[in-house]
Amino acid sequence: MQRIGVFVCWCGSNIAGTVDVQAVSDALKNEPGVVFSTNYQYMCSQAGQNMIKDAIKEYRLTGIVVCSCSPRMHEATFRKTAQAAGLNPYMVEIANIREQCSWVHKDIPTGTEKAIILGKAAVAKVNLNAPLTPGESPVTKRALVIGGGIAGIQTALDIADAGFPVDIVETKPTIGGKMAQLDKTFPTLDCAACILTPKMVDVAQNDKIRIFSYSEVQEVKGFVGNFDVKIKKKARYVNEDICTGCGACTEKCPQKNVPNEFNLGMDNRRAIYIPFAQAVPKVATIDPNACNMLKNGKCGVCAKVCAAGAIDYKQQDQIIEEKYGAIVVATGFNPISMEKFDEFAYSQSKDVITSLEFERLTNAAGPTAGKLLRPSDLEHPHTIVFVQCVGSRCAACAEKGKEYCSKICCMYTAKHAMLVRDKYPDTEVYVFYIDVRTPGKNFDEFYRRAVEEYGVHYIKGMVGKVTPEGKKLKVQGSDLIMDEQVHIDADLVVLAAAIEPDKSARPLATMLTASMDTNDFFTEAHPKLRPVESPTAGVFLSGACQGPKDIPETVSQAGAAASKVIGLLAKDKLTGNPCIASPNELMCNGCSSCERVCPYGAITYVDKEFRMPDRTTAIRRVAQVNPAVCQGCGACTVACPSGAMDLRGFASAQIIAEVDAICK
Amino acid sequence: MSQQNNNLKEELIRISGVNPKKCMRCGKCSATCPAYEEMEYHPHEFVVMVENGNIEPLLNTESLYRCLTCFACVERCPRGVEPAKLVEAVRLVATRRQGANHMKADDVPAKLDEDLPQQAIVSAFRKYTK
Amino acid sequence: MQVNEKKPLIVAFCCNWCSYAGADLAGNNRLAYPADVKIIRVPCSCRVNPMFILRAFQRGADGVIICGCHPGDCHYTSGNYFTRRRMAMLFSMLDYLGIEKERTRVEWVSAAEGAKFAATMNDFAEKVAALGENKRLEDLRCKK
Amino acid sequence: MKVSYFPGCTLKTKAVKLDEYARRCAEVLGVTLEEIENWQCCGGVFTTSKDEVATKLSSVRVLKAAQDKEQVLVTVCSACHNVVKQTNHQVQTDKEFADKVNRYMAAEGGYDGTTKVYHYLELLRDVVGFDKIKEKVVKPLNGEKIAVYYGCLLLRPGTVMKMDDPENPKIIEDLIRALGGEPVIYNKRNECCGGYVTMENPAFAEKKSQSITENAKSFGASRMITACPLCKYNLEKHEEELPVVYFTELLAEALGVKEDADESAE
Repeated sequence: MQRIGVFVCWCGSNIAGTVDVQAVSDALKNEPGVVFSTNYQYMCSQAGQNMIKDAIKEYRLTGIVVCSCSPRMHEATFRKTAQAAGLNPYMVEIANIREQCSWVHKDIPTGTEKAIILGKAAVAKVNLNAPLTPGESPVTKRALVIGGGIAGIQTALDIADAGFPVDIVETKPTIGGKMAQLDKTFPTLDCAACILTPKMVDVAQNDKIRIFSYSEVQEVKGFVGNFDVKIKKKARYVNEDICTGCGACTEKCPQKNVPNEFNLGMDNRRAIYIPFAQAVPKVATIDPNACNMLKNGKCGVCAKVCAAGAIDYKQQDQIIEEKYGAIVVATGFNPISMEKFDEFAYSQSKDVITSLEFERLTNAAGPTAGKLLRPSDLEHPHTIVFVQCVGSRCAACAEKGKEYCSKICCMYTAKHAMLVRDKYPDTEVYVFYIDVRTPGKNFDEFYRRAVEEYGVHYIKGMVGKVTPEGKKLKVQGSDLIMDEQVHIDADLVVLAAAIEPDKSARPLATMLTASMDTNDFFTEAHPKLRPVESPTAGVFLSGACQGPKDIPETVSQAGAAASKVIGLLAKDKLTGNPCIASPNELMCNGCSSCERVCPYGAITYVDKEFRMPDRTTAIRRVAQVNPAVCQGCGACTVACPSGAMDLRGFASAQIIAEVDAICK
Repeated sequence: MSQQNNNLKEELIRISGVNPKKCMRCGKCSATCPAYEEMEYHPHEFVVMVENGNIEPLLNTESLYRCLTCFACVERCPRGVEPAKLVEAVRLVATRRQGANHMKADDVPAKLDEDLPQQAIVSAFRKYTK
Repeated sequence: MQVNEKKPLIVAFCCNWCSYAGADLAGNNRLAYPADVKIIRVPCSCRVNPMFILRAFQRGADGVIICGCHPGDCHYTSGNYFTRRRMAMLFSMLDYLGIEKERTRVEWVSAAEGAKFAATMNDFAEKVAALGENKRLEDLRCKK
Repeated sequence: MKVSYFPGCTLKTKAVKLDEYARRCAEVLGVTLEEIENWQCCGGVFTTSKDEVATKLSSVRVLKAAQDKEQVLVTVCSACHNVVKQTNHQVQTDKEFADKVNRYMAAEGGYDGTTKVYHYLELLRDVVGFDKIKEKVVKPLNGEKIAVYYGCLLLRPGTVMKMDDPENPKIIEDLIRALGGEPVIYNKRNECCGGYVTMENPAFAEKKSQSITENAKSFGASRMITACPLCKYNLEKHEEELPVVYFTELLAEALGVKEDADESAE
């Protein structure tokens, strides 16, 4: 028989406001096995925990029930408390009388009645608890960073700095990501390339970091500390080790009309290309969809001009298999397609562009060499209209766009407007805004400068229609302050398109069994207290894959993710979850039902010798669970036809005891 | 808000199916409205004024008969508020009040020309009268 | 005889990763649902053995609901698919035995769907209450 | 293929040609338009209010007639199409409305919202197919620059009409390409022409219509086509350079049946 202690928490008035805590602790006193029952204002406080520890010793408790907030909140806390008093931590059960009782029910009799029942269920369960000891597994001291933008770069550099090897997997031919495409950065206006490219060089030169560019993660198996990952290195038809990045091939390639994705299709590149001058690795890549040699065997110019002999038309995709202890997701974002917002005439006029395209138009390395020229006729625009919140903050019922605020648009639009007025004071700049959101250090000051010093016209309202006519874009919008409809003949319209997670994120989340929200942003383990960890152990989040972020925020999250990875890799062994499946070998008939449903391949079979009742021995095939691989879902326990498989910590008998207690 | 205004507001919300609280005050409805200049109260004001229960001015404004029901505001509203349906509801409440028909059959002949399609007449009647 | 005004008794099995967290979120947002609903935490909806459900009905439950992660979002990759198939079979058998389909349900509630959790429980409790007390599977041997 | 056909009142009077060309072309394309018997006017505009029932009954009767014949319902006039499709949608989605309607319709048997409503253009695209039309063209338009005017009724509300992308539609453009013409893409093609407000305020409708034709002309359009009699009226009333015709006329022209139709119409 267990000796159980019950501890009912008031949580200030959070619980005590709706639940008569004294009545609960009194009622539970009479439950089977309970030898001690009390209540206290804050069980999770030092004093509350000491109260538990003292009771364990004084009453020689073998199990405890804490009636408090959700176990997702403080189960770990109370397990540690029990352990400190010499009790096995898995002899602790929590009755959730806050989130699932006091906070959702209004009157005291109802709340109290339910709290008592939940307490009884927990007591019934603890009566059947057994001490559990977690297993241990080794940690592979290598990290994988998926995505080579500023988030991935910073995370990799920080992990490597602590002495652990890191691999970066990037789908594009170069690392650098979106930041490499930007011109200046807010609110300081330092140039993006000037602060990013030295970091890219650091990555290239760091002997702890390997870059798999033009590569994709294909398969992830295993678990925290022990991931087995397959990386597909796509054929770039250039030997990376030999290519010097001289660029001779990219000048001589006769295929000149391939839209240049780095400049968002606003100019062309060759079939063999280096995305931009500071690319890392600085090696050429052949685009197989554009190269005549690869398509029909007719050309071969690049091989002829390559002094190093790096061109290899026969190169094949390569699969790299590697073990990692931790994985960081840094897959970043993209602007959404403007297809469904054609009231702004994006598909009808070259002079209606997105903000990212505007970045390229003002970038010295962009298609216009940094001169602000409108794409249709390369003339200098004299009137520019910026439209904010295009596709952001849309209700789901509007069936297009995103519900969330994209967060970065207010600031980059202020930046764009300011830069235009600074370089071209003859240009009138209008910004249509719904709200200007500038919560950040020096952000509002920056926006005010755009208005007050640079004379940008901010109009509170939205644009309803953009009509290309002649050489002009007729912009029709509303000015809510003046209560009038405004009509502006613009030369260039810039849309602050909402941002969304990269398309690769969803399949990756499935591979990692990491959860995502409805917008395909990765979910953090806790929105406030564990913002850089995924709920899946060993998977960490860096940058905009978790939600819209600007550069400073991304870099700080990247560093935080790195420190979590370092904390993990610094351990030699990890203690596992002891709540895993365990077969009763005497009942197992070796049918393989459990093996077939196990998503982790944790179940294997062995032939074992058993003594039979008549004292003969028999060899029987029985299931075995690998404790390092089993994650404790319990699928096998239900699949088992003989009832041999059970789940520790959530045993059938325990759950039935709970059912019985609830249905009394 | 007075009881009478509140009742009116409830009625408008019920017959239009529009929830004015969904509006985020971006003004895109009024930005896209082709009849903006003809109107005293504009689509976004209809939404805000109904939400505030300030409905009497709307019932008496000519703006009710300037809305083209072209659904541009409905299509482009980022929050799915559907202002045109609210304008229609106000118009109905106004025309359902006795003697509030905006157009009378006797007025029609003066407005006709030989090419005017029937569609215009029946549409106008449906919109302006009860 | 006394008129029995017994409140309906509903057992909700919630997976630890999505639905239990969804229930917590409903609590965080103070979204009320009837106290008739009592939640049992399981690691995954696929841990729910049909035996548990039968037991609940034997013991006088009026409704049983199983909540798990949305298909494709299972923390254990595929557990909720097992749940869906197992429960489809079990519920049709229970229906055959006279436990109406409205008394059993599988619902997907993510950790972010506190509002959905509360709405689901309100709706389920209402439907179960409308059916009245469930006596069909009560095993007198299980009762004291 | 046989379909139920609802011409609507304007097509019987001021817009006879829209109707006549549509029938001729359908014949060439192997579709029989069976006119619904005893149809009534749709009312010209859809009343969005949830509590308006009686004004929508004529549309429900048309839908019911098509359902009884187990045919899809085809309309040509933009306004009729908008009213009938929105009414159908309300029957499908608003249970209270459907109940009320069916109480009115009790004598005729109820209507459950299952009739499929096609605009003539959708019939051309989804049933006949633009490829097949292309094969049947005898007098191609020889690259003539044609401005398509959608107006508001064909496309909006997009969630109900579901004919095409309401902001960047392609259906009539694709038809023009099939007929050998060159569509003019201009952004005012889905802006309102002024509609029925032309009765009260013709100056306003003129202004709206002119901004549309000016926008189309700035891209070099030589003709403008539309599916709506009221749009046609508004657009051409003060327009001297740009002829406005029904899309069915253009189709009849390319299919070589225009003259026949002209004769019979007179």
